[in-house]
Amino acid sequence: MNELSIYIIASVIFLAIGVYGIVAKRNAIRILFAIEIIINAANLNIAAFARYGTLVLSQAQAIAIFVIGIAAAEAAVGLAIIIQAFRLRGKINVDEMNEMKE
Amino acid sequence: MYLVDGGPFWFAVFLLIGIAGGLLFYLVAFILAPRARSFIKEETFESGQIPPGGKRVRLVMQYFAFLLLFLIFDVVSMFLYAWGASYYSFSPWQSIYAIILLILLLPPIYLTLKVAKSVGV
Amino acid sequence: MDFIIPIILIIFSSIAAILSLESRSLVYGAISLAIFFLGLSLFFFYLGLTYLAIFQIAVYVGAIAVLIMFTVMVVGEGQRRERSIPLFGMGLLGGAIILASFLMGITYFFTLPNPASQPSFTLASLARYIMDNYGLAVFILALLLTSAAYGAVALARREVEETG
Amino acid sequence: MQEEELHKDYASSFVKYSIVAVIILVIAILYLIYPYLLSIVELLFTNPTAILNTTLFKLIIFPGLIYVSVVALIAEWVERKLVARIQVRVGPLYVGGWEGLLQPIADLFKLITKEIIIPKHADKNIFILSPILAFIIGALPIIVVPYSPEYVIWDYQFGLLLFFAILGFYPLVVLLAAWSSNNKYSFIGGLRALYQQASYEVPLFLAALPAVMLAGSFSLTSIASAQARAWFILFAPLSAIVFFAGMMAELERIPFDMPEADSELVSGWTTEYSGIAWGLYQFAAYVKLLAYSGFFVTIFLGGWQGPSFLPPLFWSLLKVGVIVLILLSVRGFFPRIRIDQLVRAGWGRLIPICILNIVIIALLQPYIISILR
Repeated sequence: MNELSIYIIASVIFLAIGVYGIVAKRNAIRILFAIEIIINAANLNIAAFARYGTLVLSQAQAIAIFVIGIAAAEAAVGLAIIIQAFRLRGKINVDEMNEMKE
Repeated sequence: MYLVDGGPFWFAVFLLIGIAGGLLFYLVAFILAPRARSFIKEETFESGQIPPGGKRVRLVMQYFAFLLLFLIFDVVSMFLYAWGASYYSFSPWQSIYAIILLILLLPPIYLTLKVAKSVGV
Repeated sequence: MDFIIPIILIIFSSIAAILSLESRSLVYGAISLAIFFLGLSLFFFYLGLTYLAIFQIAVYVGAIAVLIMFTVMVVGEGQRRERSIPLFGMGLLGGAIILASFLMGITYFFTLPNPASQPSFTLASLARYIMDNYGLAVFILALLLTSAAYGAVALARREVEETG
Repeated sequence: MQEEELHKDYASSFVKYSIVAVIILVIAILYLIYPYLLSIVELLFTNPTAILNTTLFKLIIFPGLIYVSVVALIAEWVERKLVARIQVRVGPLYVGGWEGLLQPIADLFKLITKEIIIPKHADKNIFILSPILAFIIGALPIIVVPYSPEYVIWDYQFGLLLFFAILGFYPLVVLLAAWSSNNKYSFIGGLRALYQQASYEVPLFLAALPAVMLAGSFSLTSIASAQARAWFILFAPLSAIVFFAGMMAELERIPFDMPEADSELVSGWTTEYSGIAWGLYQFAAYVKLLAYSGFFVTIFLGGWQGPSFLPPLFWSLLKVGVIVLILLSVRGFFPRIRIDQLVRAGWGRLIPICILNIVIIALLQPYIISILR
């Protein structure tokens, strides 16, 4: 067991928690939490490979920074959508947003 | 070891001292101060009015758009710091990406300000 | 001995992550999420990626966590009752499958060497690297952020118009 | 009545748990620092002046905790006297003989012996713990602010970013404190504080960028020593002005004190806090003021640079003192502005000005190199 595998296990644990959140939760804000957790797990993986794998430190940080930037954009739009849905429907549970189905 | 006697070590010591100090203040206050409780005292103070409504009233969010802009700009300014630290290793024309990045971000500000102004916020 | 700090960090962050999804009150969930972000940045500090760690704190804790907490406080708790009991097993199963496949992948890395001789890192070299190799990506990211800002503002616009 | 029982239990259980926590923390701190304490005791007999260069001394006494606490107390007195004189009053006069000098200490004792009232339906854990968080977050940034080449606690490679990263936690604490007190006025104040700090954090970030560009480093010590030939305020005057305005907004001082506008919102997000809980917020505000002043002096006014007939420490203390005095006295001159004017000014004026200054510095690079290097 080398150092790298510890970080990979950590990122897998976070990923599993995030997947569980996306699958099981109905509240839109909780789903956003889960998405953020998954993105962070991916970043941890990149960082671990930079330290103990074959990535260069600069390259890894560049990739991780891009990931964070995209996550920020995603969070901004996601929160705007949640607020808007709340204003229109008064509730933010994703399984109740089924007007288009009927 | 990596942590001992470096900056992070003193940072941690400072943090612990801060937490202990804050708790100590509270302890002294809870021990010294009188505790005479009454229903009127624990009512929240809202300009002398009787607090209307239940707990946790929802409020309007007029400036929400600016908060979203703040999130975007936070990322951009952190990017600019990476560019700024290597200022001397770029010629002015190599900095063009950063300048484009800066100038591209002005229109959303003005859109937001215009939207806000059109409704008098 | 080298494993102690990462393992403590793993336990700390995964407890925070689980609490953020499972706590009864959404506000406490948002606080746990902020603590989870902080735990991740401690990971990055420990791995020596200092700039990334500070970037993480500034963006995630300083902006995203604040925005999420604002949304939670304004929107309120929503519905308390989560219909999640049958789905809990599904999520657990999916997580276990992913975990197993990754664990199989990890065995491959047992043979990796442990390179201690990384070139020394400075921020100038990072900026150099980004500008040389990812210039176009920075440009696209700028476009993406701009369009996200436009989209977010346009979505929030109705709110401003109706309440103002 | 049941609620009353519950509440009483909370206070006594808080005392119980915090006694345990304090004992554990004190033991941990002593365990961590006892080798350094021993070496200080040893130095006391052999070479007393060398104590001034130990990190523990710096952490506890000079740029650290005791210095900051004393300055925070003095700043309170100075502010009251100064504003009183501006408004043709006399201010505190009796406590401590000359001009009411011991008034802050009397205030401290008064606050510490007042009852801490926890309002009805408040979220008690968050309500009690957020002042401590504010206190820590206010105090931590001073760890990277240098006063001279020797007097800096942690000369960190990314000091400037760490400063901003720590202070980025403050809006979170404000929001939590405002929400937990279950008071509509508090929550309005907290939201205003959030809008204000979010709107002015970006100008602050962008205004500090020219210093990083010109020094080529994030370490505050090397930023200060890069100004040996010319202070950075000469290259970035617009950024300095923006930084000063943003600083006042972040510190919630008049004219930017919407969050605690006492004529509209009682006392903003601190309305429900009483006793030492409120005192911790005030303390955090003054410590933040000192930290921001030191930061401003370091990145724009040359830090400890000055004519060499006096030691560097004198110059940095002088500059920090002047900035603190200006920040304190502004309160006497200006009215409060409205929240929409504030947000509009932050986004529509300050950010374009910052960007203008950054672009100018980026384009004038050859001339700047010939001056600075």
